[in-house]
Amino acid sequence: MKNLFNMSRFKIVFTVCVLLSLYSFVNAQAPAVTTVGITPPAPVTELTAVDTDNDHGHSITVKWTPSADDGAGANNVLGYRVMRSNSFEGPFNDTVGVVPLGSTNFENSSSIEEGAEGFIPDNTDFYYRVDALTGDSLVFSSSEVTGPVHSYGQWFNKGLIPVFFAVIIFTALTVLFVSAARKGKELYVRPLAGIEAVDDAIGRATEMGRPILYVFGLGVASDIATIASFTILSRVAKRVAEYQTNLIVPCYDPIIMTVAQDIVKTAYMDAGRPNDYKEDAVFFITQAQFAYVGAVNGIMIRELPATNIYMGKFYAESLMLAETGVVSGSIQIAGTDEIAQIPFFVVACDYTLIGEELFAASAYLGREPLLLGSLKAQDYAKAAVLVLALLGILAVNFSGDLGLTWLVNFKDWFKVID
Amino acid sequence: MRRQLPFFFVFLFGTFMVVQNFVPHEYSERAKEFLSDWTIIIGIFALALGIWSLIHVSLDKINKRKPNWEYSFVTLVGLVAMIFFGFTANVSGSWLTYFAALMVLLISLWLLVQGILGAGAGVTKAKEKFFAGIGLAAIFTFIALYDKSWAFHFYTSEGLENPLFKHFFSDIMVPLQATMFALLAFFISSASYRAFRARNLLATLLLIAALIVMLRFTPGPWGDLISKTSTWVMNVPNLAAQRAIVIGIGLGMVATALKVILGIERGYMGKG
Amino acid sequence: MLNTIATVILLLMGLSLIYVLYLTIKGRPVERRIVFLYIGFGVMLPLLMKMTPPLPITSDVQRLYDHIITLPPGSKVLCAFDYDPPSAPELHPMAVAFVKYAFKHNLKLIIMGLWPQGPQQANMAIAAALEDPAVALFPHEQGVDWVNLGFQSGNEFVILSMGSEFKRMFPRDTRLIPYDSIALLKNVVNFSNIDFIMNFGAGYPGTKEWVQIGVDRFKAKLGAGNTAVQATEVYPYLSSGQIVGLLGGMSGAAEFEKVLGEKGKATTFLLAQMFGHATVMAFVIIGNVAFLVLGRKKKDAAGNN
Amino acid sequence: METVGIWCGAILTLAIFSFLYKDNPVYKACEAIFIGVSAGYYAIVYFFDSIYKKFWLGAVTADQPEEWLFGGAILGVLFLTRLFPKISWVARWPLAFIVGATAGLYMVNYFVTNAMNQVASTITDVIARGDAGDINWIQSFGTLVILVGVITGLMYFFFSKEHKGAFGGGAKVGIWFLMVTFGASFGYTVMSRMSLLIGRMDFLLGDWLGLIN
Repeated sequence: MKNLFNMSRFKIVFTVCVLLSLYSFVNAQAPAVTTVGITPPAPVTELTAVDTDNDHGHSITVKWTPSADDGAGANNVLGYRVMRSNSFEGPFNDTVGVVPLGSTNFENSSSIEEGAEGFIPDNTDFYYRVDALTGDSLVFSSSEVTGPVHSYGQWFNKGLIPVFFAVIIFTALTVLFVSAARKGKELYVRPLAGIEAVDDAIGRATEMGRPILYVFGLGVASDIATIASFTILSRVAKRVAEYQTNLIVPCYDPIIMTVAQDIVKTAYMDAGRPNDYKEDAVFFITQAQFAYVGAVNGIMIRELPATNIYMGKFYAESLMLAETGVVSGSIQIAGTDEIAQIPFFVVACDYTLIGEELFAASAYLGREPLLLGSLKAQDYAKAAVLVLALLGILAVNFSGDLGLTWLVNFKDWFKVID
Repeated sequence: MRRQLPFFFVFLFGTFMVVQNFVPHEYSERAKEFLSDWTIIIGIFALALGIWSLIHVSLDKINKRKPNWEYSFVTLVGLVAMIFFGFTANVSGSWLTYFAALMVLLISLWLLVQGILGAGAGVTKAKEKFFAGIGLAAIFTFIALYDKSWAFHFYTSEGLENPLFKHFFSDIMVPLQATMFALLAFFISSASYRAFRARNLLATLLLIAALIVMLRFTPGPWGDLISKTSTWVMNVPNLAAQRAIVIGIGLGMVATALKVILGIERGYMGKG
Repeated sequence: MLNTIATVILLLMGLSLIYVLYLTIKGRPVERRIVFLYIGFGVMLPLLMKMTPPLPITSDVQRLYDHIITLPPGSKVLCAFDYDPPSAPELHPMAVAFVKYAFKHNLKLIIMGLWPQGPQQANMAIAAALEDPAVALFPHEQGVDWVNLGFQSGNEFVILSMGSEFKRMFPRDTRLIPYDSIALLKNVVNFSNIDFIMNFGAGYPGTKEWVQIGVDRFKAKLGAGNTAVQATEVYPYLSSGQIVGLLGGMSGAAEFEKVLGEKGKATTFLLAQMFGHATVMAFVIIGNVAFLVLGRKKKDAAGNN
Repeated sequence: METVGIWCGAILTLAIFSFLYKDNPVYKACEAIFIGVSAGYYAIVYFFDSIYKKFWLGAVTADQPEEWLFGGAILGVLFLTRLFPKISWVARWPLAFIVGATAGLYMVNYFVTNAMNQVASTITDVIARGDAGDINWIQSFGTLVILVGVITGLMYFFFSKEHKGAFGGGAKVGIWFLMVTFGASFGYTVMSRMSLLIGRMDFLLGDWLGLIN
């Protein structure tokens, strides 16, 4: 008698749990559900399962049209359960996903790790079935089985086609202009105040016999802003070696320190003064932002450099360096691609390179034809972006009246789907 | 040959990563995992170089009695103490031998490094210092083995739980970091006082935009108008200019990355 | 008592600014250190006063709130703590308010950080939230309701790897318990099993990287709380819909506290903010008035000789 | 122990504020402590995060060790050749790897996020209609201003074209937009700098002196 009693209690508890778990999947506007004597709903139709496109494999997308009783008719569908098996007739006891009512697809995916939970091996056949679920877990209707289907990784992401062409065109432009520049074609480049200031700021430091302070900021060696800054340092180091002013380069990142030491040593060797190179002109301080700034501020106040050059990645400490530089009476030239910090440099420094002017600096300083060529290519790319943007705006705004309907989907060229 | 090979590697890895962006396949994703983990590990070895440079410069300042050399002592003690705390964990609370060991370690390291730097760095009696250092190091290892109340942990991160490590962080680094950052409130005021002068059209535009945005909290009917204009200034002209700079930076970065990969840009490799 | 003293001193300082204006017009501009004194006291004294400023809720904050309330109980929220003690004054109140809301509405918090001190800030935020007895009533068991996966270096590479699998970047939580034996993370593989990401960012790596990789590449839903400085750079991503909402600086924190109905520090700090701003603007105006007056004087002097 | 920590923090805070007056020995001492302790702290944190957790656990002692991690360690060791001047040119190889790999990643990433997506969000319908189809003038004017701002802003950044004539006019309008954004973001950040100072004052007055509840 006792276990009978337990049995019925068990059944009640079980249904309550299933109901609760189902309910958590059903969103707010679930229709009123009639629980007494639910009739099985119409099954799902047009069930298809294909490999998910543009992915690293291990993922199959199952699509279907919702059951006729979902939101209409008997209106008793609460959700859908996607079942998977390894053979057409095979037992479907592998639930891979439960989605709320109104859904029309489900992506059955797993990570690429072998032992991961629910791992889906590539190139193995699977069969799928979708059950339309109701309030009563025992009442559901299954669709026919679809399959075989297997997942595999694509070797090219079709969503990135616009980017692919853009990169190809950009590279072609660069190669074209660089080769034109190599053949000696004269390339005009507009004057950049910040860059011209670098040369006479070095002259000023030499006259006053005070050091030049070169700060890379908080970037790492692979930041593009830091790479541009290396070129500027090599130009500054060359002049410093000739004029024998002393140079101070406090570093935040150890890799930048090693590269900067190389650049300064090479500059002294090229200037024919290898033994003038002072070992600790370039030194490491620490990798903590404000300890680094405290140290550089201390150097500024104690060494009183004639010129401070800030080129690279800067964050909140930009204004601290620049304001202390003003106190120590130095000429300050700054350049960064951190948009949030450009205002502080503009306000506090004598000259500032805004965003991509920092990247153009390497071409300006050396006047090397190759670098000027790539700068030309960059300008053409900007011109292309401008023209395409204008075209897009025209398309979106006037396509209706001017009948340029083919232009309407022009905007999708820029929308990147991957 | 020595100069060309690195640029060949740059071209190789650069093109691979560009192509990898377009290949979603599993192998390309796995390769990217390898490369990103390698970058992290290389970063650590570089940090070791950085620490050595910090020690080298500090010792040089002390030995040659350069101005402010006393403070280099403080830096070295802070550095060695923090690393020592990081690798040891207190097991049963007897701090006496712990500090004795730390003192012995500091002195022995001091003598050893002096010995290694040798006469070149102006170190007198380098040889004797080196051996004294070795002797002290032996005493230190004896204390470390004998006193079970704390233990060396190279293989587990218990060191991070060492109360001294945590207190040095929360009672020294955090307040120093926060106060250095707070100095900016003073610097932004002196910069505004000095720079926001309506000297020319551009400076006036800069001033007006700053004032509008700074006034966005003033209460009352005027305040509402100003806070609306300030939101408009932030969401329209500010957004437009930011977007122009962002597009410019985007193209500038792509151009520079391409120059690096094609070997046009060589400054970072030390060749000016 | 302190309240009255502070208000009196503040009034006196306000009046003395007129004298400073007089001095500057006389051609003796004020020395940098005087400006520092005014700012120091101008910010310190309001902290002792009891006034609370009026506060409209801007659309950026409302949009984030409107999205958060749609998250059903039990949904999993990835909290990325990408800031450090210096940026805590602005972001800590936001984090505490968010954690309080999460515990009260049974949102499961999966905490991690791309900044070394981020996860410690998270623990402090949770401790501060649980000090409020109303929050402590709700379940807040570590490993079931929230988990702290700690810091992982590597900046945006970390997010890149998390795209395929969280476990690869965070094999253990801060208590060194393996990923697989944490109840909350049972079927959490990557971003597709996460309902929402809340990023508290103060720079790089921060919201920009979470947008670039988390949203653009892995299609996650992202809300962000940023310091005022970083917020200007994140605006473009809010207007293009890549993030669902943005809390900017301390005013964002105060508005967030107000819209959530939580009493916190941000509201008291806002008064000090206003006086700080007022002092800065006073000096800007003094500088410009003196510049115009001196300019005209120079012109007169040049005119008559 | 707790009060010692707070007193230590308060003294250090006042020492750093003293730098505003002038450079003094107390500030120099704090600066030196800060450099040493922070260098040691990050050395330990990065050691345990990368070498210990990822390399030691992931590669050396893991049950199925990820051998390719050793590649990173080899490149890392190559980097240490910097210490010996004779063979220090070998250190260029790991550097080539880091710079090359990241340049490749950044090239497409920044192309997509900075250039493509931002341009896509610029291409919008200038005339913004309310839900009842009536023209929302403020919104439309705003979008128009954004378009003008982006286009003139881009014109300012042209390097290889003389800023003269109509093009020069466009670039001039562009620099106006830039100045407005610099002023606006400067003004906007005054608030966050103030909140830092408020945070410290809250520590000094509240935690240290206990004047705030």
